Amino acid sequence: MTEPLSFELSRPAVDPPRLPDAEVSGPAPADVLPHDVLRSHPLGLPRLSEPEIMRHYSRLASLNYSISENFYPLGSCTMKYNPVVNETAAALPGFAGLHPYQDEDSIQGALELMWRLERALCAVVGVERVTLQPAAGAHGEWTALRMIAAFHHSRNENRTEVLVPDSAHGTNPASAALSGFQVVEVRSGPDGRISLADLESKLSPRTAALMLTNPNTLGLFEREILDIAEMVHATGALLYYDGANLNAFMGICRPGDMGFDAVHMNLHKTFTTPHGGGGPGAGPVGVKAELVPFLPAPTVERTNGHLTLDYKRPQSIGRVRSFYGNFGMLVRAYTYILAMGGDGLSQASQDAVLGANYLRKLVEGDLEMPHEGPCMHEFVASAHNLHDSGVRALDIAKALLDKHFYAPTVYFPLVVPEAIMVEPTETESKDTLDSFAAAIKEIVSRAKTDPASLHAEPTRLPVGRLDEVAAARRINAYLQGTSDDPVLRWSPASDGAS
Amino acid sequence: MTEPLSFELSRPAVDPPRLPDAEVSGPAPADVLPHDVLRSHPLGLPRLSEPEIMRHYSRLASLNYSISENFYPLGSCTMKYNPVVNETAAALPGFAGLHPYQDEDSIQGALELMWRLERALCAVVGVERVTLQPAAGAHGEWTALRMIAAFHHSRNENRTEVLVPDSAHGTNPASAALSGFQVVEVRSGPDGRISLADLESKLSPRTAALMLTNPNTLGLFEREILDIAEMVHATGALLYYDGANLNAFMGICRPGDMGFDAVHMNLHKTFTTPHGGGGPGAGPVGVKAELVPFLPAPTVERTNGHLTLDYKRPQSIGRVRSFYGNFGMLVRAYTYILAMGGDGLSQASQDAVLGANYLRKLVEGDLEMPHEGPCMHEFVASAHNLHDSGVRALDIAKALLDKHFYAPTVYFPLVVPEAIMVEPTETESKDTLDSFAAAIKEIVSRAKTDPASLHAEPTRLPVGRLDEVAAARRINAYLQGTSDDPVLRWSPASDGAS
Amino acid sequence: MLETIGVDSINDLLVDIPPSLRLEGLQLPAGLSEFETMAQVSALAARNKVYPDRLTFRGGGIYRRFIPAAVAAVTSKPEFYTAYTPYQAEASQGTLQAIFEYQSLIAELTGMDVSNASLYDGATAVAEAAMMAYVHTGRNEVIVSGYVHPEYVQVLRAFGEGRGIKVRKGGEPNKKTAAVIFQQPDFLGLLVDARAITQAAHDAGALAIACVDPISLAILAPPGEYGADIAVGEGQQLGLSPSFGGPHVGFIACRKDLVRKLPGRLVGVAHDAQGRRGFVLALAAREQHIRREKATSNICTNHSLCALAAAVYLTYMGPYGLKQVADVGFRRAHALADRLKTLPGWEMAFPDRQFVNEFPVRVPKAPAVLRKLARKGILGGLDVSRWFRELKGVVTFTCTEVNDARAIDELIEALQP
Amino acid sequence: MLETIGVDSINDLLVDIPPSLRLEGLQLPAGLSEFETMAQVSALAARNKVYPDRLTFRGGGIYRRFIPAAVAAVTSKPEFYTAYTPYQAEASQGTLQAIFEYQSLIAELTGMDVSNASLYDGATAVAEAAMMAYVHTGRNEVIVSGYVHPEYVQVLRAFGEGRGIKVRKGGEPNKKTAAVIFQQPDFLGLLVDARAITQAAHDAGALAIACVDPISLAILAPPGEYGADIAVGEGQQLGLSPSFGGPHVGFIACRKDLVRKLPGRLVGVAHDAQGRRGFVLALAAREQHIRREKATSNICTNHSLCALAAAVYLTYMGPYGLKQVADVGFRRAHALADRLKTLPGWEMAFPDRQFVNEFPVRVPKAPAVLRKLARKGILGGLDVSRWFRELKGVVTFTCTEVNDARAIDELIEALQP
Ligand SMILES: Cc1ncc(COP(=O)(O)O)c(C=O)c1O
Ligand SMILES: Cc1ncc(COP(=O)(O)O)c(C=O)c1O
Repeated sequence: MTEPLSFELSRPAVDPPRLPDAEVSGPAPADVLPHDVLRSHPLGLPRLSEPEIMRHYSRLASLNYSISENFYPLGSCTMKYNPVVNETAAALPGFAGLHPYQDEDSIQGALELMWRLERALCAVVGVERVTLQPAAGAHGEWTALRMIAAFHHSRNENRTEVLVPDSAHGTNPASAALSGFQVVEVRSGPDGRISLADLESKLSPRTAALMLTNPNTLGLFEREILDIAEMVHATGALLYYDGANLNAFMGICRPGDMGFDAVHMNLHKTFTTPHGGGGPGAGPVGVKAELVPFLPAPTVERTNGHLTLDYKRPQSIGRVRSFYGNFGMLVRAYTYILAMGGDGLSQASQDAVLGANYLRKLVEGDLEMPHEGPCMHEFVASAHNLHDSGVRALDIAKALLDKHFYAPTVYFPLVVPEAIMVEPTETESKDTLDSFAAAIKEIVSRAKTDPASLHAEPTRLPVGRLDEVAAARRINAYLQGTSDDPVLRWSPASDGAS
Repeated sequence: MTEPLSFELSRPAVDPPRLPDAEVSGPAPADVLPHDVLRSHPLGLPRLSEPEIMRHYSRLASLNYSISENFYPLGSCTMKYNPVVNETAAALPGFAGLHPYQDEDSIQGALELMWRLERALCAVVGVERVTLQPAAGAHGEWTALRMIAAFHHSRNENRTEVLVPDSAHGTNPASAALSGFQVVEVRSGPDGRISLADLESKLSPRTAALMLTNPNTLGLFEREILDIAEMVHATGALLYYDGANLNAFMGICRPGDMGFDAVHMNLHKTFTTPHGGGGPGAGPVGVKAELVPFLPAPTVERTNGHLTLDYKRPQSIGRVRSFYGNFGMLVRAYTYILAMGGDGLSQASQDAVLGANYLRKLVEGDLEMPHEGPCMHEFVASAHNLHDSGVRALDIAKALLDKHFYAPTVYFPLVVPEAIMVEPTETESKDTLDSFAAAIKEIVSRAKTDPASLHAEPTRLPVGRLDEVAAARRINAYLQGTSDDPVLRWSPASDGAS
Repeated sequence: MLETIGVDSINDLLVDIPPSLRLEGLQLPAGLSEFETMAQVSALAARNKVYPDRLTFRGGGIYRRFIPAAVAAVTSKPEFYTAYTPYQAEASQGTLQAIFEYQSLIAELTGMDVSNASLYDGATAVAEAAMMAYVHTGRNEVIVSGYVHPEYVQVLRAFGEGRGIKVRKGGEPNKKTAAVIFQQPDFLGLLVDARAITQAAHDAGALAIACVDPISLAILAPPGEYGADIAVGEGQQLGLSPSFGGPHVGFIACRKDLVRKLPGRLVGVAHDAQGRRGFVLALAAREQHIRREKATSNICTNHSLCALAAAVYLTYMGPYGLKQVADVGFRRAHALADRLKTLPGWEMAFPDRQFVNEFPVRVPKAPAVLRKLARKGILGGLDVSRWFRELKGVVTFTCTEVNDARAIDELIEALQP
Repeated sequence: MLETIGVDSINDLLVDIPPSLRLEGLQLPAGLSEFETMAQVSALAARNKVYPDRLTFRGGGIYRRFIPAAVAAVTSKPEFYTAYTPYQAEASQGTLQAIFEYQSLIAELTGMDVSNASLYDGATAVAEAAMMAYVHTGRNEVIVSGYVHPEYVQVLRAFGEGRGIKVRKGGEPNKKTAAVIFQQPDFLGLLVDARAITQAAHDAGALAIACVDPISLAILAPPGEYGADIAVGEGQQLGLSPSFGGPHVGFIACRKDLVRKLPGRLVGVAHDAQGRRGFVLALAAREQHIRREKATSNICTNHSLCALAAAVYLTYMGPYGLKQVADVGFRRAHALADRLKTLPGWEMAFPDRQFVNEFPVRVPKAPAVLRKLARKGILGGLDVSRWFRELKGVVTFTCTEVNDARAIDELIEALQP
């Protein structure tokens, strides 16, 4: 069952909701504003009653998969269970009702929470200070690179290149480019780790930084990380840590100790703030001492138990977001850290590694494992072994959906053909991993006997495989003016865009 | 997909939740209590992690139909939309956190709400006072009958019979019996109303009360209500109103004006407190002046703006529930009444009547209408016309489930063979009524062409038609000691009761 | 729509209503926007004083406990809270299975064979149990043994009056006795000799009805272990907030041979034609909609959603969690008792009796002491002399896992003269 | 599990980590129970002072508005809030369709052709729009015209620095100008001549970027009506609580010919083999995961759930509800302004300028006045001199549907000398 759009459900007979009256005798807009300042087109919002709205969104909700109902082994995304208490905490009126421009003495609790969260994150990743402003991982990457640029600039060095491994997430090169750097790709070696030889050859006095995640996107720990750090630092460049994979080793080791100078964290991965169907998240950035002067303003400072927002930071890169970041997500992450404690976080990472290796073992007979284990918190398999049957990673993904599992990340990282990137996380039980492995086994065996059936999947979902190519063609037609159907929005013209 | 029981999902490897420690040096139970006071059998509760619990109940939730997602035309049940703001109101810490035995000056807000709700209910049904203690409609019936018994007793009258129409809800005779009365049934006439002749013949000096709902369970207004009231009062008996059908005429007329002496209301029907899958509800009882002395204690009294709980009620029937009733439901109902106002409640009833008559019109060609219209807020049809095809009301009900509609009430009231009792309520749109009517039409036409297919429904739900007869047989076997499977609970013996 | 019906106005549909009854509308204020509604309701809520969990030492049947966020996360799912009683089983498996799990959990906790789907509260559960005993034994007297919650006894009396059941306070059971009802721990928090009372009831051919604190059953022998026939109680502590006394849930469970006399809904296992397991309302022939005046009870709408909360709570806790919670309350209450009795003039009201996590203390000038605590933001113990003249000056205090060690210190400090 | 893997301990799986890096654990306190966690977090929340809605007259980019309970009822559905970015379209139709509806609503509201799926906030939306103009025109200067939110300008500067985009405050656009950015109403609440600014930008071959208040668009001409090229803004007012500044949602919408330069996610219609309509992530070739360093933006995780809230809010309001809310704020703000300017020494800071529901007043001893209000429980206006030296003593006040007439009276009373 698909669901009509709210626009299609709209009925002119619906009364508007009851709302307060003005109660005062102020003028109406049309009484005082010149005509040409006023809206002339009628406002085409849908008109639904509250019961209709609730049913509409209830039905939409039921069309989703979510970590609350499904195993969601999306590699690189750390889809772990989101404790409900986090939501209770963020909804406390003392947080949710707080205006960001209140006087400092009326926001001490909020600042204290930010300060404590900063201290906790420093402890987890091994850095000096953390800014909580960035709204997501990519935002954090860019913030860090701006700081790195400012650092080199302050030393009168003109460093224009940022090195990025070929296995890196797309946000890394994009963030580097947005920060004004040239991106230089570093190749992975046959063992799935960065090639030191290639790194050597790319490092130069132009190098501002190397961006790395560890374990890398193949789920493998960069064994030679200490050598890498030395090489990078030796050229005067800095080392940046993409913290998307931090869930692999909390309490086991720390990026700061490995030599990373700047670190972003995804609170919406490692620290269980929910993903919200694509955000909001939070991407704090931790830095070593040499980068502290460049942190975005304001920072939170604590003196004798009194907390202040410090705006006087002359070398700061400025502001990367309005106000103080995604505060509601900071509350959730802090709540999680309090509940887990140091012991709980360490246990979480150990369980994540255990689960990933266990699942890897279960499916290694069915899918190709391009690299040797052990893996850390995730692993990348390949559907390349099914090539002859015509079955691709995408087919496996869609077949999993029919079995009530969300699909792993596919076709990433780019260095593995037909990549299937699996991150089970520590909050899944052995039973779940077993049944997922059984599903993979069934699908792979069907790839050999009945590949056509896999191309037809999913068949048990509200829609079958959607034709993105045709959709793109229709969008082009709209953008080029050969069609009136905007495709990217509802319009009466497109008659429900159906 | 069915879902295993929590007991079946239990895993010994699951750690217990983190909970506070004692922090003090008090003794442990086993240190001070004699051995035979202590539990000896291990406590066989299931062991699941929080994520597993949330998934389990999410999946169970998805197996339900509810007013939030489905049209729920259950006759007599008034399944109208439950505004979400009611839930917000009841969850306010100032209500949810209140201990019932706090000092009066610390509970003024709660008492004021109860007092205002009482006034509002008095205005809607036309009575002198209302007790908010009863927890549901049946509880209210019984409470009212206890008051009626006390009333007669106070006048030294020995009245032992309560008259109940044959179309009455089962709770009416049950409540009468529980209150110590003999139940005498009054027949309905061919027009679906109570037969005045039969009533006349049953009324006697033994009659304590006549219990009536109006509109009656056939959805028909008792046109001769004023005559009925006169007849009943003339014999010295009282008239009791079963308020389950109050949604038919708020702001249109009032039971108090019709001559009813006691009235129960179902806040979970008329006043949108949610049904909770079978409660909790609230069944306040309103009474005319002559019954006020007998109200359960305490009542809420208001003097100069100060509210008190009055326990000094010498003629009171006593207490019918601990504390002050289902206070959380009272908050919801009061919130609804505030938001609707007098105008909104009147409109609601008018719309309810309009919707019922509209839907009745749409389906009158498909199902038999044993009584002439117009109806009030609901109507009773009959599947008797399909008798030859072998299709029964139950088959229609199950076929509707497959079309994502909950089924109307079937086989009630007992006076209509193959009864199908439909109450659409005012919160459903014309579109919904149209599509429900279309579903009925399709099913009825299929009854003629392919009746077997209807016996097989539902087929699109997690389970097919469940065999209650076989289940009853297995329960009997357990109760008679010929089987170990308790059927009414999980037991390890029954291996998941499967 | 009027046109389809074939009338001109709503009034044409209301022709059966005698004109003399018709109103012009209701004597109520006009409706409000949601914003204004919440503003008014919030203003009422703000006129109540809510004491912090940790500084609440008052019980008397309603207790502050830690409620896992998971409970509300489940019960606030509209699929659960906006469904009706599960008449159409196939479209109500969520509710039915949840109730079946609740029944299983209560049976497990109480050590009884079968639990029903829920009753309104602890008080009506006691009354319904008495009714079962009355029907089962054909005798019309019930004995209330010891300090049973006074409001429960009041409700029992009101119920009993209708059926002509006499409620006797104390005394030995005899051959007129349908049941002996006792509370364990009793209303004051004290342990009674449940085994002896049960034995005495049985010796007289009466049933033994145990009204129990569900959390205490992680420590104490459950009714099933000492042979009680019916176990009842108030389930508020299983994940439900105080909410000024309701809605909560009454539980009732019994021995196998009494099952047909149980009041209210019962859910059992059934199967479809393909052998798939499902759940249905069972033994409906006991109930009002089938048996009408001959039903075991008049109950229809019960307290399903509260039962669901209790099921989530018990599942969250599991066996070790529930034990931990019970133990913490036990230890803290004993530690508190030890400190309270050292206060000048304070003494344990029943020094020889054992208790779990609520206990009675004799307090000089009790009302003044409690007012003083209230001024300091502490909800002190419950002055039970309000119900029992013989207990003048007796105040019961309770501790649970929400009253941390510092809160106990604060209470003691606040009580210093 | 270790056995299946074939190792003895977790350590055997961590062999790739150099031993010198291994920790003994974290320097953090041990974990807490959920109860203790909430106790600590609640204690922090209690150290903040939250002003009542109705007595909050401070805006500056974050406003108190009536939030229908329906919004949280939808966004708190785990199916929405615990899903990931909808990579697998067929299993994510709920999120995808909701975003598609959001895009349609924003396009409708702003009068633009296409909206994206969301950005982080209003500030980054301004910066992203400037980036689009930079790429589109090949010019590297943007002009900020008038009083644009100072924090948005700071973020714009920080963004611009990376790409070498110069941010100029005021002045006429010329052939180096990529875009003119203005806010309507501006940061002080005043209306600017959007048509003239847009015209001037276009005359210079630059784009016009309008940063708009979404609720004001029920009254004011939307950017599409006066020919702006890109409309951006902060969506907090569309159903999101202040939450100390976030998370909220930045919206961005543009003309058709700029769509390929839009940052972030875009959802479009697609069909399956049976012709059923569904929704997919579209035009992904703009994005970082495909284009890497050549992407239009680096944004990946955006603010979906906040966009969902906005969609529910706008659907709840509908055209007339939104107009009503905008009108009420307008009338109340004008009534308040009339009363404030009669206070001794108070005057409208820009008496000739029009406003909607926020306006600047010149206040004698502003800091002391605001402190006095705070003591009386009123969150008075925003002292904007903090950002603009030339606006010493200027305070902006805002009114919405939450500030009832009595609240306005209370404010005026509290301001009496
Ligand atoms: C390895 C890696 N780096 C960076 C990111 C970007 O994080 P965000 O989506 O929060 O911007 C992701 C998230 O998808 C990632 O997996
Ligand atoms: C006509 C009628 N009377 C009484 C009742 C009993 O109400 P409750 O279920 O609240 O006890 C009902 C509810 O089903 C009913 O429909």
